[in-house]
Amino acid sequence: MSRVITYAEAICEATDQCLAADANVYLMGLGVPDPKGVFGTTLGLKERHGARVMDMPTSENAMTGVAIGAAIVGMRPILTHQRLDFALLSIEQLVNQAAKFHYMFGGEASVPLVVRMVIGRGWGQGPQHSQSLQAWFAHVPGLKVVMPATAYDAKGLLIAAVEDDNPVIYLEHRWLHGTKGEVPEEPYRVPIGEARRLREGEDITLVGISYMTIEAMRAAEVLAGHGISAEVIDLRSLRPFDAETVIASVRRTGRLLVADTGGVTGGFGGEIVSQIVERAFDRLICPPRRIGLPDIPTPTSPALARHYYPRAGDIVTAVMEMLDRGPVAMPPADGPLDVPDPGFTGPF
Amino acid sequence: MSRVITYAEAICEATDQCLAADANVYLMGLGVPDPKGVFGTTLGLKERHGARVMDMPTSENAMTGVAIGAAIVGMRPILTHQRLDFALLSIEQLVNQAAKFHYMFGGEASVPLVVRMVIGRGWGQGPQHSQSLQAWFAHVPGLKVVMPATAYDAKGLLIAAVEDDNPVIYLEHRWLHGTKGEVPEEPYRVPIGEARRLREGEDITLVGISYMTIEAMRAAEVLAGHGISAEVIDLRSLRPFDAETVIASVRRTGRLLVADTGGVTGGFGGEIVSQIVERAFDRLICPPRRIGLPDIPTPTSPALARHYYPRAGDIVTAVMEMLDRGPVAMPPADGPLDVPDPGFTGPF
Amino acid sequence: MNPSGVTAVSAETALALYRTMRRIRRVEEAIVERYGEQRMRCPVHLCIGQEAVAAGVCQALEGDDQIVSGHRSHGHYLAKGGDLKAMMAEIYGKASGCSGGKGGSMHLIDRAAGFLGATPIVGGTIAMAVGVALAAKLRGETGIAVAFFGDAAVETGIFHESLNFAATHRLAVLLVCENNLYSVYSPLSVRQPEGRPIVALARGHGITADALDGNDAEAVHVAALDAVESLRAGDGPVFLEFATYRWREHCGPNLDNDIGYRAPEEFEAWLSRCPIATHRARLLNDHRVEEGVLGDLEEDIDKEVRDAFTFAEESAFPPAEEMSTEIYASESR
Amino acid sequence: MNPSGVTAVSAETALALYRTMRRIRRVEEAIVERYGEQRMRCPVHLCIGQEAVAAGVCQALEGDDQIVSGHRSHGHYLAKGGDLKAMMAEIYGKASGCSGGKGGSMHLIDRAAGFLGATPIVGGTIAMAVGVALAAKLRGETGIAVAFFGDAAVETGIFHESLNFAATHRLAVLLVCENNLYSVYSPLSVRQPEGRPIVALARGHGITADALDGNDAEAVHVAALDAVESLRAGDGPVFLEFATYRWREHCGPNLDNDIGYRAPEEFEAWLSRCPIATHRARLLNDHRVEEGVLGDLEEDIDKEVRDAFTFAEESAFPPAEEMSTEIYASESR
Ligand SMILES: Cc1ncc(C[n+]2csc(CCOP(=O)(O)OP(=O)(O)O)c2C)c(N)n1
Ligand SMILES: Cc1ncc(C[n+]2csc(CCOP(=O)(O)OP(=O)(O)O)c2C)c(N)n1
Ligand SMILES: [Mg+2]
Ligand SMILES: [Mg+2]
Repeated sequence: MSRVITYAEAICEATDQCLAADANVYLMGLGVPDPKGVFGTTLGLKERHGARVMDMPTSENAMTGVAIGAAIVGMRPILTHQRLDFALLSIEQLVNQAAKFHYMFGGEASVPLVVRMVIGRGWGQGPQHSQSLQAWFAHVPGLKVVMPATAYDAKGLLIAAVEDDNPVIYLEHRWLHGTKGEVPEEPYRVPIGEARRLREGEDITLVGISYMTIEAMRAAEVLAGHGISAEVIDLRSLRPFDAETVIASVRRTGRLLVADTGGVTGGFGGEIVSQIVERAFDRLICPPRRIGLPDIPTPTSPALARHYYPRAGDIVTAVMEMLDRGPVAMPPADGPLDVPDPGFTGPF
Repeated sequence: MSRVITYAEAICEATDQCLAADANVYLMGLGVPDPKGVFGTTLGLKERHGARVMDMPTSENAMTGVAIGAAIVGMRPILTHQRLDFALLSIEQLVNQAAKFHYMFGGEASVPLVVRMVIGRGWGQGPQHSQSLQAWFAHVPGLKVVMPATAYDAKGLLIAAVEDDNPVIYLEHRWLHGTKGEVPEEPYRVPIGEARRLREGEDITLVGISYMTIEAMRAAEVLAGHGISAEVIDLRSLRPFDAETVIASVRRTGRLLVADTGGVTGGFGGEIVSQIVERAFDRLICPPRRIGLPDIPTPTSPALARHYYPRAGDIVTAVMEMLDRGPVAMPPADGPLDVPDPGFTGPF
Repeated sequence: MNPSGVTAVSAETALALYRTMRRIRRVEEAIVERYGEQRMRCPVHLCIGQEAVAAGVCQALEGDDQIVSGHRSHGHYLAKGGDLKAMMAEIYGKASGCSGGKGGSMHLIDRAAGFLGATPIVGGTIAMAVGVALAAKLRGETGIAVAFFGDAAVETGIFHESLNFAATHRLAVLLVCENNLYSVYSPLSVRQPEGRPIVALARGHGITADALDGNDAEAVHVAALDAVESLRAGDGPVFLEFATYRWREHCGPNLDNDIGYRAPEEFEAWLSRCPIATHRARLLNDHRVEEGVLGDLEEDIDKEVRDAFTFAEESAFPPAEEMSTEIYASESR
Repeated sequence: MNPSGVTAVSAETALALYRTMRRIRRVEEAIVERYGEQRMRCPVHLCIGQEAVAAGVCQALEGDDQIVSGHRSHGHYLAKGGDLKAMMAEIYGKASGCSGGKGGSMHLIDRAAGFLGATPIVGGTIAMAVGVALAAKLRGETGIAVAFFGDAAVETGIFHESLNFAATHRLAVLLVCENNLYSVYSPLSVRQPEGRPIVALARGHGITADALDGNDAEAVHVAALDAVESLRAGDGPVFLEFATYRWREHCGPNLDNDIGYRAPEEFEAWLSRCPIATHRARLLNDHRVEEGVLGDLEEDIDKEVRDAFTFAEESAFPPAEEMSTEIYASESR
């Protein structure tokens, strides 16, 4: 049975079902049992699952080590971070330890661990509450990295991540928590490593990462009005990354644009572009493009942040250039640019 | 006056001169004043500069914060890590704080900080003593990233880094410490952000990063024997990165191969390839290639490590393919593959 | 000056403490009143209820002493003499803000006032204060460094690493922990061992440490004076834990007792121990300050705060080009 | 069994302690003898001189207790019952190694023996032991978790974060610090405050803690027995600091007194307090064990060690394909 629920509710439901299905699953994170429940993603879980739903001290590094230790002996921890920026304190444990445990012990141990990290945006989140460093995790063998863009995938990928025997970094963009979608009630899995085509098209392939998939869909709509048929692929997983689906699409369309929530320079877009160039060079009509953040820390003032984040309009403009078409007018964005939806009034 | 000295000696001399030139410079790191002097790069400095040359507790994160605090008030700290892998504990301070301090305070503060990190290799360094994560730092606006490959650049880039008003990540490959080169005695600067052409060529551009520049030079020699003229560019800086020099070269040669000490997937090679494709698409004769580490943690056994690291032969093979030429026999590597030179007998 | 003998500081000092606290309070109340207008578009962490710590400690500092803080920094910034207009403009995201609008409430700075910066990663600035103290030691300078942080910060590794280093080198750093019992909505009980006072952690590191009432501005101030004296004497770092309480929600302008993470009785008990009201009463009763003097001072503050908001509101937003400046400091010296 | 009353343990236990220590020593001496052949091509951190801690603690553990360690882990691995042949093969980089050759000396594991793994990032495994204890608590299991680490590990943030969490949840984790005075070549004095014993750090966290002679196997064992009893009773974590000394260089097979970071007198004094020699004397004198018994036992050990080296040397290297296996665990359950 499917209903329309929010992305945050989908995460909560997936967690609930994982906790119910397997006594080895536990959930830990700052504020997990508190009245706000990590943007609503953990509400009610403490009441239903007791000791396996825990708050924690502000000790991101050790708590990651604790989760690894528990995972080694068969628990399946889910660790949440209200911002990716805070999780940077735990990089040593994630990258030196969790990612390599299985390999460096010759397969004798594994770390079935899910680490949720929220990528902040808007309302003055600024330099230390908004980083989108998926490129880092995608660079590390031994980790898996998923970035669901829809409520459906939020649930399906979380269940798949919890059931995976490896450390999975699960990145959720703050502007997706309130978005809604059809989500089946029963547990289901979205396979890690599979991209999804959200829209078919002929002229260009738009690859969206996380929230930028939403902007890519908006752009495709606008482009359709100008007679341009854009295919939209929601990447969903960065490691492993579904090169085949992207390549098959680009071989048909001859054009590629990657829209990423992270920085362009050294970002994951470069990996996608490189693999496409390596494997579909002969089919490329024009050089692929990458859209993402400029080489600048996140400014806090809304007057600056509005210029910082690329939007559908930037995708449209880039596509028009790639197709040698003149510039088109985008409908002006309505309302403030630093909130996910009009209902959001701050402060976090 | 120039002499032939080692890369390690060049680092030591640069540090010595910086300490002598500016009372605000100080050097801190595990074992800095000890008898081994961080692979010989800090020998004698304690004796000459006293209190400004310090050991430290195994507290990589706080010591980075301490360096930032000192830097804000005008000191110019040099912090050393005997392995990049240990410095992962300080990512939060480096990336959230040091990289963003100048920007997020509207230019009111700056962090003139140099962080040296050694990239290990060979003699069973294994999964936690050999990571080459330059791609991470190169992804972060506010940081600068340099990777000298020669003794000359080791000195010149270190002095430039110490004199720079920004946080500079200075990455030194363990297999370079013992290499020798002409180094002027007097202080000099190698500008951060400038690549260097080490060898001119017509048929292909080989971009080397750090130690892989040495392998690229070896490959170019072998290729010359087969009538192939390879241009070799030592990238030297990753952020900012000298796209112009690389593009100018590739526009001439029509072919690009990047040889990196880090992992290929999500690595910095993807950035170089993407920029070349974006800006020299029309001049590319064949798709660019990237050579680097496979998607695997570093194995410890020499029997596995020998297959793990790409060498000149792999570059040659790739180039032959790119030029549609048959495979060539490489002279077999002589001696063990897990030591930088025959003089190295372990254990570190 | 201190006729009754009951209070520990002079009337002048007591008045200065009052001024500082009342000013912080008024600024934050004005934020509360106007946050709903949605023109302060950044997270704000108000310190209403905790003003005595900022006031009492900063009053003990000299011009060359420097401080750092975390997410809840308005009080520290103001108490140290940070520019109010620049702070309000920063919160409004304006070019005239202390960080040019790039930082917002969580990234205040006023170098001239010795406020070296605040950043909101819990524990993240503690090591920086230690670094400032190290610099002073290497240079033979006399200023001391101060870090303000909350009870959650003592759970971070960097806190301990910093204390160990500061103790090893006997650095002149004052570590000020404002223990307001909560980290966001999480009580101490789910984060720290029962029966282990925070101050014990500092003592474990061999650091001189004390735990005091953080709602008594004079007590805070006297403890800070002692600490500063010991720091200037080169006796190594000092740690002070102050018990206090945040009245409003963790982040934002509202009261949040409705959401149920803290008991109404607890809240009421702390309200009744308002650091400003009790200190005001003491000024009148013990220090014999005239009501009129306080009234004038309060009016001055109210006016200054109104002016600062007007300044902030009327200031221009940074132009788009500003986004791309100040990413790197001057390319070389 | 303990006729003289002087010793704290039974002759049987004392003999077992001797066997464990002597075995560790012999294994490492053999590494010393043969490291120069350059067939053990990985860093090795020998624990010669420190054997009593590993032996005394592990002797107090049961089958379902589990331990983790750091870079200097050979002794802990062997004392906990780790497979010697698999360890030597691992150091030789062979497919028959306990980690298939992928880990080397710094990454030992023997799940069957309750040795959950060692990794060489200082402090990095302490939190894992706490996690193992958390898992036991959540599952209602009785086994305890043990972390072995050195005196530098107490300088790491993760050490303190781990202790705070373990104390908060009263987890059954035993924290064993082997204080051998040095971190690589750096003495305690440049890393930690003078006059602050390491054990004070644990006490600061409200954790039961004691500091003992780490070269007296019986004393170590008795302390560990007490700790284990308290842990099994649910009384929360226990911290034990053991004073001991590493004889050989930090990393590698050699003596390194020539490089001058430690005083010859210090070295000599510790040599004279060899945990094995003193314990052997005690076996003979106090426990009245016959010299012949010890001789037989020593011969057994020597043979076992020879065999293990032969096994390691004769084992095959992993084939090239092995490099690309075990990057990820089974794709799903
Ligand atoms: C490293 C890190 N983890 C988590 C957070 C989220 N966070 C913001 S404020 C806060 C609570 C801090 O509590 P405390 O230190 O007691 O200060 P208070 O808010 O009570 O003044 C947390 C957990 C953060 N900013 N940094
Ligand atoms: C986080 C980290 N920093 C630095 C190192 C380098 N290192 C390896 S062993 C060691 C010394 C550890 O000393 P201690 O904990 O006292 O153990 P011991 O070697 O004396 O047994 C250091 C600093 C490391 N492995 N990890
Ligand atoms: Mg608090
Ligand atoms: Mg030691």
